[in-house]
Amino acid sequence: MFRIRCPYCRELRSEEEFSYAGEAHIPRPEDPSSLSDAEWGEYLHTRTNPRGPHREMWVHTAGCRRYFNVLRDTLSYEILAVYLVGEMPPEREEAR
Amino acid sequence: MSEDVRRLAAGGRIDRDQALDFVFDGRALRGFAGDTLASALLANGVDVVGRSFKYGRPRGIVGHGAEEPNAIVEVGTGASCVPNLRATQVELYDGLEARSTGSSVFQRAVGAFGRLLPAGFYYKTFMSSPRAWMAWERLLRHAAGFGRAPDAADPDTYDRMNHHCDVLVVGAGPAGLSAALEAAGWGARVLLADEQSEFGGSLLAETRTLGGDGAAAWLDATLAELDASANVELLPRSTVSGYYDHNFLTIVERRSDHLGPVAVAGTRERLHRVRAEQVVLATGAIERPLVFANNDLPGVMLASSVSTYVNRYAVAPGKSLLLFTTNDHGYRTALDWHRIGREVVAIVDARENPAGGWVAAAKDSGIEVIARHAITEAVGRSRVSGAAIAPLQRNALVGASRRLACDLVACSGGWNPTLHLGSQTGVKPRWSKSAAAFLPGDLGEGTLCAGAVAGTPTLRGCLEQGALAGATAASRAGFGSGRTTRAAPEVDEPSEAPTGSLFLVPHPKRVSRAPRQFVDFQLDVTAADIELAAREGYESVEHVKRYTALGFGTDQGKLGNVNGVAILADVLGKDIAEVGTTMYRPSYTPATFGAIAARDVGGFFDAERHTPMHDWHTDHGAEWEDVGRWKRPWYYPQSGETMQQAVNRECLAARDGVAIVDASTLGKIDIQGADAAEFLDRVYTTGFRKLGIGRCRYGLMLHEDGTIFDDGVTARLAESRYLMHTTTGNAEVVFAWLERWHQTEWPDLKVYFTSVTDHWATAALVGPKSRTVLAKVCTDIDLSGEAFPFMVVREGRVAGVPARVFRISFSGELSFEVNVPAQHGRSVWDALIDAGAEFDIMPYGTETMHVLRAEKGFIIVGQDTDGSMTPADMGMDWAVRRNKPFGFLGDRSLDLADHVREDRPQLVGLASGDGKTVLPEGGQLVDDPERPPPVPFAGHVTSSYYSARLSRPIALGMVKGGAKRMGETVYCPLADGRVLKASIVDSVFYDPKEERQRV
Amino acid sequence: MVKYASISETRCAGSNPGRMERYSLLSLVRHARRYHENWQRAWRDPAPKKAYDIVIVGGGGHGLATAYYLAKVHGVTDVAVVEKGWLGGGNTGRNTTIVRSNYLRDESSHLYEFSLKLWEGLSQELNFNVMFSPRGVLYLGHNLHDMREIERRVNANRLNGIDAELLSTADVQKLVPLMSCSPNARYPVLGASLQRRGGIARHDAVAWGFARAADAQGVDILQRTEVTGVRCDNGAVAGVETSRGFIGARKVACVTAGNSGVLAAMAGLKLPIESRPLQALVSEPLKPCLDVVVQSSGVHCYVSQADKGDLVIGAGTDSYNGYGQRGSFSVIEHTLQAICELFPAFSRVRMNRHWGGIVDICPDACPIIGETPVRGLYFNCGWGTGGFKATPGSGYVFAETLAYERPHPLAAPFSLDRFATGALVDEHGAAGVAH
Amino acid sequence: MSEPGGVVCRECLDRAFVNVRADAGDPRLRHAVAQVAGVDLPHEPGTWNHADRSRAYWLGPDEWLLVVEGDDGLEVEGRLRDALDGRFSVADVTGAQVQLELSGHDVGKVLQKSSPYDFHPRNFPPGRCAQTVFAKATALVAAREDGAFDIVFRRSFADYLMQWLADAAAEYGYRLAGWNEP
Ligand SMILES: Cc1cc2nc3c(=O)[nH]c(=O)nc-3n(C[C@H](O)[C@H](O)[C@H](O)COP(=O)(O)OP(=O)(O)OC[C@H]3O[C@@H](n4cnc5c(N)ncnc54)[C@H](O)[C@@H]3O)c2cc1C
Ligand SMILES: NC(=O)c1ccc[n+]([C@@H]2O[C@H](COP(=O)([O-])OP(=O)(O)OC[C@H]3O[C@@H](n4cnc5c(N)ncnc54)[C@H](O)[C@@H]3O)[C@@H](O)[C@H]2O)c1
Ligand SMILES: Cc1cc2nc3c(=O)[nH]c(=O)nc-3n(C[C@H](O)[C@H](O)[C@H](O)COP(=O)(O)O)c2cc1C
Ligand SMILES: [Zn+2]
Repeated sequence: MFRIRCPYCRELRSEEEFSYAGEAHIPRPEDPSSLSDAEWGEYLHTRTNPRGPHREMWVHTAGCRRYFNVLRDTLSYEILAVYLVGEMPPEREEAR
Repeated sequence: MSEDVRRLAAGGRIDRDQALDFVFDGRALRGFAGDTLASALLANGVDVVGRSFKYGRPRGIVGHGAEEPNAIVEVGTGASCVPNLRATQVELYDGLEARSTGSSVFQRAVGAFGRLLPAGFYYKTFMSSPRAWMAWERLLRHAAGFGRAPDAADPDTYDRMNHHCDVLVVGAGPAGLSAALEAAGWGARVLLADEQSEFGGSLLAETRTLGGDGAAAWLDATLAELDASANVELLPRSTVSGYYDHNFLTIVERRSDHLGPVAVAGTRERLHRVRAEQVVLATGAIERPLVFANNDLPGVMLASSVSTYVNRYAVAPGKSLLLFTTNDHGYRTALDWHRIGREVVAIVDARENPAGGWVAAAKDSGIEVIARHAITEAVGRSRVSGAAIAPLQRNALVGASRRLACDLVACSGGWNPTLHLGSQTGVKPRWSKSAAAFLPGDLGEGTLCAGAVAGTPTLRGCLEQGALAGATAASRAGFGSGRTTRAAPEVDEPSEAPTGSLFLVPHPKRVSRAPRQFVDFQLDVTAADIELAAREGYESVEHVKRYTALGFGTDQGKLGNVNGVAILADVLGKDIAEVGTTMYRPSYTPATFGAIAARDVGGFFDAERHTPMHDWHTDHGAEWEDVGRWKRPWYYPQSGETMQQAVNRECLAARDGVAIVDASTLGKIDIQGADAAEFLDRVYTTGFRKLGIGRCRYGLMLHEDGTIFDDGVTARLAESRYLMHTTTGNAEVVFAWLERWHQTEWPDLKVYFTSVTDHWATAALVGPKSRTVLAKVCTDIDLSGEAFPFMVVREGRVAGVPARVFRISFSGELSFEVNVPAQHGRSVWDALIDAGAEFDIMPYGTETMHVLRAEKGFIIVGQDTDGSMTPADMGMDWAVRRNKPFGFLGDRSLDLADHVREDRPQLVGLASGDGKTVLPEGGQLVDDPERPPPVPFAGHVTSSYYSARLSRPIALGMVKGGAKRMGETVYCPLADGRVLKASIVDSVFYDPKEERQRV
Repeated sequence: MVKYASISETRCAGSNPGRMERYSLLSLVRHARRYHENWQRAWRDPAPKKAYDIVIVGGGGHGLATAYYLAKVHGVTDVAVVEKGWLGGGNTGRNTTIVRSNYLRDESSHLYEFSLKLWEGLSQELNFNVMFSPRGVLYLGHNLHDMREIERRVNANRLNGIDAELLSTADVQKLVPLMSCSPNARYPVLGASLQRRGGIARHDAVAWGFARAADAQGVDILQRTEVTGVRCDNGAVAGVETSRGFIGARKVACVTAGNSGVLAAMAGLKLPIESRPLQALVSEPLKPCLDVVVQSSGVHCYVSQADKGDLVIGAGTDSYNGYGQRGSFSVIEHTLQAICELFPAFSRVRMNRHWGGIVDICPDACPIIGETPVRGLYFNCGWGTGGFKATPGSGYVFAETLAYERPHPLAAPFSLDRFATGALVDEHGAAGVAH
Repeated sequence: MSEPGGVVCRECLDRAFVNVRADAGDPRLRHAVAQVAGVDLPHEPGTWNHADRSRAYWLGPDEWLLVVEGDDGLEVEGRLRDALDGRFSVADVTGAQVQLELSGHDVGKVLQKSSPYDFHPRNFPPGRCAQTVFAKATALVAAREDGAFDIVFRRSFADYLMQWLADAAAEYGYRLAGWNEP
């Protein structure tokens, strides 16, 4: 039952207001037709699924309906960072 | 006063002017306001309150609060029965009816064979055959379980409330009260919750003075001050049951049970969901019992409980007390007993050299202190009548035992901090050798512990620590400096010597042979069970828990767990710290299902969505179909009609005359922006760039894996404005899907989405006469086929209201879908009905809609597809444009090896073999009906109806390689043994040239 | 106090391979006469050897069953099961124990039915009472769509030789008197499917029974041994790094459920799996009041009454990844709303405890069984919310897959490469409600 | 139990609702809205502005809800469209919305029962608005100067939510007031 600071509403809001939208930073391949079945399958289905900091997308469903990125520890459920789509997570977390 | 009167003549917090009658196990008894069921039972001399779970042994009340393992009672009757309450937590009210939930006769009989029932015996036997086990299982099931479930719907209501506070203080004992005072003083929003009926915690049974006055005076003043603070909310009878991530906690407040079964307005229990910036845990400590032989005899109690009964409830649960302790604090019970003038047989202290203030006080009172001794065995039949004590050195017996007579044994093996809540967060408690207790682990920045829960032994210490915690919490939440503002009251208390560590009292016989030494009373777990588990290799504390059921009960081992851990550590030759505790989980004490469900049951179980025409449908006798959260008319039976007759009538009206359907539930998304066309091209299989303004096009929406997940018609309203229709159930999913791709992948595209599902009310006029009907109420649109052809949208006024009219069709008939702003929906619907009256306009529901579309071979996503179908599977390649510049979502997956297999299930029409029988939807198709199972799957029926227009059944189905199997026969075996035949036909049954919808 | 030095000393001896003492009423009586002082260890606690033929990572039901069938059926006994915590401490020890085989697709129903048949004789096979109780599993339908899907599944099951019945509302009411079957309910019960051979079992006993039987066959069970790395040489597996040192292996079989992604990462692989918290809760024990298992994906809950009397209630998964073995309280709220809606009399019953497990969810709600791009490295995972029922079957087919280095026919459709070809076995419908 | 009328609910009729989506940074936007609706578009997240007859609520970084009393949604949409020269998204959503005014001594408690959002005046003073979970639906809630709250939700949920409010407020005394009643 965590709280997330919506970067758009700029408030800490309850988990109930948000929806999870999957792992972040999985860009859609530029030219899907150039990929092999295996490569395409990997884009579709394989996930890093880490035990620890996870870069993921959330959407503020009951609020402003914006998607954004969250760096969340999947073990402690601590929200380590919230950042916008198109951005990378803050440096310190990158070094791990 | 006679020695065997249990109720003391004076003292306590009970109201002697308010006598309350109650019934326990059929006996009429009397207590007072302020009593718990437990104190009243003790006052009435009820010693045996139940029989034990496994061995059927008599059991009495051990504790006085949440820790009570034995006195599990069923309160109330019928629908308002509550199965498993602790008598120690049930406030007495007039007319209360309670029953013990002890074991059955069967169990008592089995108890006689107790020796055959060591931990885990059921894993080792009852398995001669699967059948034998089923028979044994029935017996075991009936023997197990405490109370009975209520037998009818709960008559009470519950609700929930959300809170946001700066400081949540859990526990209103001296520590919690001090914390609340300080935090409130700094201006923080404070919530103070305590599970008991009165605030005060241990102060309610306190005999010492605070600041010179009695504890009660300090308590009253403190409560008055808190009550007067605008920023403090007090929650008595409120158990903090769960502590979750990010300082979210749940509190169950009992609001009416103490009033009895009178019909109370309002709620029985309320769930408080709290977001706290800071939490102060001041939950106190629970005394640890001592484990010796027959320590489960009624009359063996916790020392603090004996004191509580004496001081708070004015009940003396016996005559002659033998105190068995490992610490100074326990001496107070002997002093209390002495004060009320009853006999203290002796104090048996396991420590080498008891010293300290309380010890001296006891000796000064003339109480005999027998040091370096332990009670090795309690004696008695259905109540303790004496105890064997023996000399002890370093926890080993060093001499012969002797017997002391008594009818009450009070035990104090030390204190277990009530660290459950903090531990629920996943932070493991840590063993403190010096405190001889587990203490809360490092709970982090958002949590503070104060008082006995932190291992603080003195009252003064608890008060001070509480105040400091309150101030610290407030300052962490942004209020004040973190310093306390007032001095804690002076308390007159002597210093205490350290607690001794004694977790299993040795017996002259070894553990396996001694009379049972109970560790967990509720589930009859003994020291021998723990030893056996370890011997058999169940060494992890979690294995021991699961093998012996230690701590599995409704008390979650509040009394037994620490002793159990220590005994296990000893058996394994490990440190207690190394063995550790089992995992703590919510609830702290059991939480009522109803309170957690709150008001979200019955009509509030899920929101019900209604269209603007809902009341009309109700008035016209609609039967309903639930679609997502919407209520949709299913069909409108007229008097005496069966469903089939109604649907036939509705279908024929649509085909031959005019009919009308409420299509308001379809999802509608307004899409605007320069790149709207480009965007649509990417999310739909079809192309939208070249679509003329005012024109409509059907599209399929695919997941990236190529499977169909939605379909619908999209209209171009202006150069850069589109209106997308989605299926009813998927409206919100599609809306989020569009936003997702736009916001995360293609933010450069200039396009905006607005959900307008609720804005538009939609009435579809269907049938050859729909044009004539519409013309009566719409004069500013030329409705002729030339001016307003199929798949075109026009704006105008219908029944005087601005409207969008679509010439689209889900029925294959001439059809006008009239959309008006929802506030006008009902009036326009009425106008259309009026206009159609002369043509016998028929309202129709979803069933007819499905028949009409099935006659045309139109699919329903989610019925004909099941999440695994591609457009090609559905024969819908015509709706797929593979050569768009960007492609579209899911495009690539259409070429996957498995997706181009020719023998994939494909959509076909199915003609019933006998021309009469409607194939069942969900029927499985096989090629060889004679084959015994497992029969290879050939396909299944997805949609199947009787077509009134065609006078025969029609069906759609998915058949492996079906597209190439036209004319072949498949079989549909039914559960009743019949086998239906069907031939594979084209999926369009009616008007294959599509002339009717284009007229 | 009197202490038995033997408890620590017998650690490595105890039951000698091949000499498992049989449990029976008779043995119970015999031991009772000796105050239960002479029971053997159920399994040894051996020191790890330097290397094994096969190292199985994960001492849950699936891993232990794999070890047992490897030894018993294929004679492969140079096997270690490596468990980071205590046996059965993963999902095996925290699931709602529903066993059934009424899946939709041929591929899965064959596998689960094979497993159900093993369940039917499992206590006898293992000489350990796993308390398999085939009391029937009901699956409720609340709208026309549900009923269509139920009918489809019942028909499919029957053609696959799986017992399945379609029940009317009245039938359901008769079977479950406390259920609210009012037509006016927000989610009325329109009917149900019933698999009579389905039921529940005692979860811990499954782990212990397989462990004891595998141990007796010579398998080394290594608890408190965490795999921290997978060592590979030239694209082939060489062994595992553990908290107790390196253990060499010709083949490594990962059966680590929620932690499969972590294990895969150790070998440089990524799996099509997300690990999510799935929750469950129990009430206080009650006298028998519910004699079948009830499942509903419409209102989203499932409930049975354990032999001890507690209602065992399954909740939903959290929508996000997590390894915390705990979930969101809102899921518990929703589940109890569903329970109170279906069983208005249970509203006064109380929740004793709730907890979570980490389930490994595949995109098609089906498992992954078989080899990986790393030679000698195998996975058996992705059982998600429903793998307890598969425990014996999964162990059986995986053992054969490992022994012969080719997929058992029942396992073949569940290979990892289906995510490239697109040959998914979509079971979202049948697995829709966690079980 | 508190005096009757502890919570008063009044439905606000005769209002036009228009959803506006645009790049917040575009200066023409604010100008156009001011011109058409006479209200300043709020740019601060979670706030709302009001003028004589109109209100503008912040819904998201590029989304607002305009409410104009006594006007027609389609016309407001048209006027805005003209003023905004087609680079923005405007949509009449009058039919989609129901607006209530909740007032009374215990209104805060009813909100507490309905939503996990913190409506305490310290967190949610007049001028603030928030979209959030409301019972099993969602709603836009706005705090007004007079201590009352405006609540906007979707029409299809109206029957459900009205019942919900009546039930939640019953213990405090609930009154459904007519539009013109005091
Ligand atoms: C709440 C809940 C309810 C469920 N209900 C049902 C149900 O009713 N019916 C049903 O069929 N299924 C149900 N399931 C699913 C079922 O529990 C699982 O699919 C099944 O138990 C998986 O068994 P397993 O042996 O694969 O995994 P587990 O029992 O999880 O075993 C995996 C083991 O691997 C160990 N491990 C992990 N990482 C390492 C490492 N690095 N080194 C060493 N060891 C490691 C873990 O400690 C664990 O013991 C439920 C699951 C949950 C959580
Ligand atoms: N060594 C020790 O730790 C020790 C030993 C004996 C006595 N004491 C004495 O005990 C007193 C301790 O005072 P205190 O304030 O720490 O504790 P307390 O026992 O006075 O108060 C704790 C309160 O918390 C409540 N509570 C516990 N769990 C709760 C929950 N989950 N939800 C709601 N309420 C809950 C209890 O009902 C109780 O009223 C002092 O007088 C101290 O001298 C301490
Ligand atoms: C089928 C089943 C029945 C259970 N019954 C009880 C019970 O009666 N009492 C109890 O305290 N816990 C019960 N539990 C829960 C366990 O105590 C424990 O919470 C669960 O196995 C997860 O482990 P953990 O909480 O140690 O992480 C039960 C668990 C399962 C799977
Ligand atoms: Zn937001």
